[in-house]
Amino acid sequence: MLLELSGVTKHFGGIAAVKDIGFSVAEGSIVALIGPNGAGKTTLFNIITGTLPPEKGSIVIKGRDIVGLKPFEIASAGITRTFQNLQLFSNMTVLENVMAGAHLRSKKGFIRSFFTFPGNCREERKIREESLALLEDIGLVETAGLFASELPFGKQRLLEIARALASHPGLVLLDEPAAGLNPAETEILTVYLKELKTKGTALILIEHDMQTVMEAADRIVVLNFGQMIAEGTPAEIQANTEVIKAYLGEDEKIA
Amino acid sequence: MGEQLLQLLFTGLTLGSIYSIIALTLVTTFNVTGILNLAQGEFVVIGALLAVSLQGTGMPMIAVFIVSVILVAILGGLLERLTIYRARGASNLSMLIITIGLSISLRGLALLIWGTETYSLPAFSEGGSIIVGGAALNPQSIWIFALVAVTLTGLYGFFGHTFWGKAVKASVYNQTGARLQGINLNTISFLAFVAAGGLGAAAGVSIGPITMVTYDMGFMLGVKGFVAAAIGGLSNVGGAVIGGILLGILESFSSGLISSGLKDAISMIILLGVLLFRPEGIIGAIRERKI
Amino acid sequence: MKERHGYKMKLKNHRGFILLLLLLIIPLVADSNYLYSTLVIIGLYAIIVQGLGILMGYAGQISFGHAAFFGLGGYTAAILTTRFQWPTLLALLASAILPGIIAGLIGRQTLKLRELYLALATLSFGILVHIIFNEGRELTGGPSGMSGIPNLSIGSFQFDSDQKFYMLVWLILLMLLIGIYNLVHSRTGRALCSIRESEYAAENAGIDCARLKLHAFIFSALLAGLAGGLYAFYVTFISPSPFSFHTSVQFVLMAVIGGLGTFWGPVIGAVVVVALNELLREIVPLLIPGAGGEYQIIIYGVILVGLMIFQPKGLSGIGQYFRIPLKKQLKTDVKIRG
Amino acid sequence: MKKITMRLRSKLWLVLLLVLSLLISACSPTKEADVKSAGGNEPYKIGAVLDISGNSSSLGVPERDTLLMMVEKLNANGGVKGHPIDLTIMDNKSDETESVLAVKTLIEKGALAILGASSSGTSMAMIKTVESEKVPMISLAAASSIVEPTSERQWVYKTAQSDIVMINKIISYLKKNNLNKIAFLYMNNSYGDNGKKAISAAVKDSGIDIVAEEKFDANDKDMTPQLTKVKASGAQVAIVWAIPPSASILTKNFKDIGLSIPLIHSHGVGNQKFIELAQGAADGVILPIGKLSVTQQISDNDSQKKVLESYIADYSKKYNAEPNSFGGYAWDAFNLLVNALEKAGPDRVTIRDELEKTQGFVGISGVFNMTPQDHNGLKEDSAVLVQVDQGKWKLIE
Repeated sequence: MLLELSGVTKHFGGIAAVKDIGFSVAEGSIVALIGPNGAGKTTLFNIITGTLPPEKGSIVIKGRDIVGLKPFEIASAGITRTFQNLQLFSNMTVLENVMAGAHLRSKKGFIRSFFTFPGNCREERKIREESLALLEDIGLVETAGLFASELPFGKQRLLEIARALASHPGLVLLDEPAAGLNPAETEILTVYLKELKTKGTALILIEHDMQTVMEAADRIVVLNFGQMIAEGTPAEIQANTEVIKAYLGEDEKIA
Repeated sequence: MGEQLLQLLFTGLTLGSIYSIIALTLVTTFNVTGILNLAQGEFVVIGALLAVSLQGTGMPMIAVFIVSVILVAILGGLLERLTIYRARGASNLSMLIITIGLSISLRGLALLIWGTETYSLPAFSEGGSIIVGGAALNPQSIWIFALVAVTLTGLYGFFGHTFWGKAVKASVYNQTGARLQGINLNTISFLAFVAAGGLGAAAGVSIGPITMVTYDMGFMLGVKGFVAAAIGGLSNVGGAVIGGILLGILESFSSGLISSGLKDAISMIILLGVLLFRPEGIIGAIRERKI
Repeated sequence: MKERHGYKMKLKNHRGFILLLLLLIIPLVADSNYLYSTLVIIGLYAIIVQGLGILMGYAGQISFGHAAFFGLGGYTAAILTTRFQWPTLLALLASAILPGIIAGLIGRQTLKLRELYLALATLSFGILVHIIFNEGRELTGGPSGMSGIPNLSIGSFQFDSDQKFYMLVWLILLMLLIGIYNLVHSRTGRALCSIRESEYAAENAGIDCARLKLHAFIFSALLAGLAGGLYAFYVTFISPSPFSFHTSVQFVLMAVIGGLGTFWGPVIGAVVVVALNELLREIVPLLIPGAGGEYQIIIYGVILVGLMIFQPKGLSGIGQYFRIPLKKQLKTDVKIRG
Repeated sequence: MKKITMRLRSKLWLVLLLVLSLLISACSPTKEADVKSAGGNEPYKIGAVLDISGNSSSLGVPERDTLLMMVEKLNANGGVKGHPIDLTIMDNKSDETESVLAVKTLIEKGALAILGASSSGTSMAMIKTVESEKVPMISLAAASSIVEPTSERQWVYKTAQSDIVMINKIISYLKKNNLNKIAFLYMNNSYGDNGKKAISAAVKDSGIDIVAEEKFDANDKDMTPQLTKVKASGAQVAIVWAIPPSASILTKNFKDIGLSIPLIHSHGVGNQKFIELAQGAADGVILPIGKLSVTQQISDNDSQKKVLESYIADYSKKYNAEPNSFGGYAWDAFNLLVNALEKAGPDRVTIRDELEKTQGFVGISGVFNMTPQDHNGLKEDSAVLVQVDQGKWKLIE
């Protein structure tokens, strides 16, 4: 298993934001995290990436417990993410965003950065080419020279995904990647995610669009009020009465 | 020894009253506009210098006070329209720099009009200091505290009990919400600077009799007020007053009991301590624990 | 389409440097000590503001305490040479290293603070250090300062004239500019910018923000210290007054006027502020006889406010008004598309 | 990273830097032709660097006014042997770095000598330049370190009395009145610091003890804590080394907390402003001062009396105000220089030599007798002790 969560718990002011969450993600698989608003999905992302410390529980990636590590250490352990409210580097170009995302792909430190050793240039060229290729794949290469803030919203989302992928992580956490995308962009995204999977990158995906979820996910985890109420294949989840109840009770759209 | 400590306390209160009133005006603007107005000290100085000139014409002190408050309030509003309003939407840093620029220009203007001379202002009440338990208390500091109290009551009354006050308070947290309610944020910013000018001038006229007035003392006053406000938590009006009094007492006791050369060092160390360990300010911390 | 990235780091992008070199030769022909010393001061400020520019413009962390590092460098050089008879070159090195170490010690805690709080913390650090300069009489000479600092020398070569000092300072600045040019166009430069843009996202991209901010802080302190050391050797007298809070504000203003987050901004800021000062000092008395610094102060303040309102990105941002599509640019454009 | 195209920016850069460098070189004057070879009425250029704005502006402004008045008067009377004086005054904004730049400008412009600066720090910052460029400089500040050691200050002179002159005046007063436990309070800047150094040296082996030593900042608004300590220390007299407004605030606080020991100030409070700001609390204050403030009270036999009277008359006529001792320093510096210029002509080396030879020059601050070891040339007879009496200075010896 790539990632294993067990007993992850976090309270906010006495209320359980997430409670006793445990599931695992296999290498190269897609896990969808669904549940009504306020179910604790984004909180769980924040916990996995180290932004919030969990009170209890363990998070193990490739056999290594990452609880208590700082976000950047977790990133170098191979987990990156996107944000529901975009956190792009707005005043940097599209290409620079992706290249910054590839930070972990090269090693040059503060002092070495002052010099242009041949090794530095080679490294830089490699990163740039990889980043351009990534932009090509996700359909943004034509906008490489624009500031990130100049992109339309949908493309900004795609850019954030590209940035998260730039460090070649083993696992990417995507927080509502399809929100705000037009149908064409959603299509590109779905195809792209599947392609990623074949390359061996695992994904955890928060998504409200059930069609995308059912189509793309290998397994689905359902959260409600911080509790995990179901876990299984798309087919199992669609048949789960508790899930249907939770959704209908919340008057949520279900595909 | 007891007499000496009492004297130090009184001096601390005098200094504290000066810092409180400046911190109070800084925090009021900051709360409403989110701008830390580093030109606040200049409003204080210009208010005091205007009072010096007005007083020279033979006006009674009460009229001097009112006219100088009105004039600087107008100046505050004018400057807001000319600068802050035009730069609205700029980053916090830009706003900070703009207020620094304003402070530089105002200082130059004061130098141009009033020169480098030091002026004095008459105390509000006749007679020397009040002797309590062998220690002297400057009666002017009582007047300053009265001004602090009136301002504080006014602010609490406005923000806590009037529709507009509540609306302004809400708008700080939620700008869109405020706009939806028909509150014009630009007007609020304008009024905040009018108030900052007026309060600054009131502070200047009241502290003048103690501090004397020179064109260049605004920056240091501003910095002291800034420090006092930060000790109090930067966005808490009550905290600003307590921060100011604390800073005054701290300075007085450290120069009286430890070393006069190190008194500023001690207040800076306290400030660093507050920033690093209680960034919400001492008052914020106490209140939080209560909940 | 707008095109914004200097794609190939070839000679064409170094045009600014070539220009700078050419301009630096002009004063050698003019041979005026006044011009040299103005340029020395500009150079020293530019060194400091370069460092501050990395900290503020790239990493997005404000500091109102850099005059303290400037002063620490100056006093280190002064004390080591006059009281301990260190060789001047060694003392100059120490004058950069000591402020760097101090920045390292205070930075870790301080840089956790944000915006106004960081501004306040650095401000109080600056005031504290200024008090130490005043109170450490045994070592610093107190408010009267220290005189008798020797000339900087390498072996038997003495930097005893304005011209020699000018060449030294600008050589250092030039090397620094090349280094910083590399830095901002490197992985580290991007990482610094990403901290400024969003610390969350930067962390999640694997960037150790705390460490990198600390590095930028130490670097800027090193440069301020180096400039301080050079200042001490240049003036050969040092007292606490040039290292007060006002100087810290002045440095921030230079950085802002030049343009935050731009490569040439710090140099432009230092040139403009010092040159403006000198110009106003010459011109104002011609227009208003007997006028002292008061008009200069007002004009300076007004320019600052105006710049912030109409050109918040600083003077180096003015370039965008002149932006016209050039053939070369279009070519690069096509290259990206292809 | 806003990479607005580097190519375009470099163009702007070019324009900007070219304009600036042109402006700078336009301002930096080309070296003057040798003045000696010029015709009979060629003006003599001299420069002054004064603290006209900034912290020490209260010094620089009267100095500027005095110099402007002196030049006007001298040139109206035919200048120095027919050569008018061309005086350029520069404001260093009380800033040491600006002082260095200003003095370099003046030397570039061909100034034969430099007057200034007004305060110790700004003067000290100029010394390296005048020493290496070999230009005579007459400082208007008091610190003795400006002219000492004279072996390293060949080109530097000063007109203000050194602190030690004033301190000795005070010490003899203390001895006469059997006061031997003193409290010393000083401003925490170079003025106060120099006073502190001088008094510490002077009380050694004199049987006088400093029982309390306190300092305060120029910006301080209340000195009661320091005075409280003085009160507790059992001192018989308090000596204060400060300038207004802090000196005035201290004097007010002194009275407020009911201290009844004698209060001695320094010559730094020697202007009417001090008394005015202290609002009545200044009465009884004793201080050493140059004779200018008590011109009418000094004996008619005093060699300075005529000079003082004419300065006061000229100054009050032109500016409708009383001159103060700072203006006096400028008067002395200017006339010392003119004196040397008359003998030396436009040559920096000879001017320096003539300055050093100055003997029996009667000025505002005293009678100057320069020697190679003494570049100030003033002795204790240049100062008098005065007491404030109902808001007026009264000579007490």
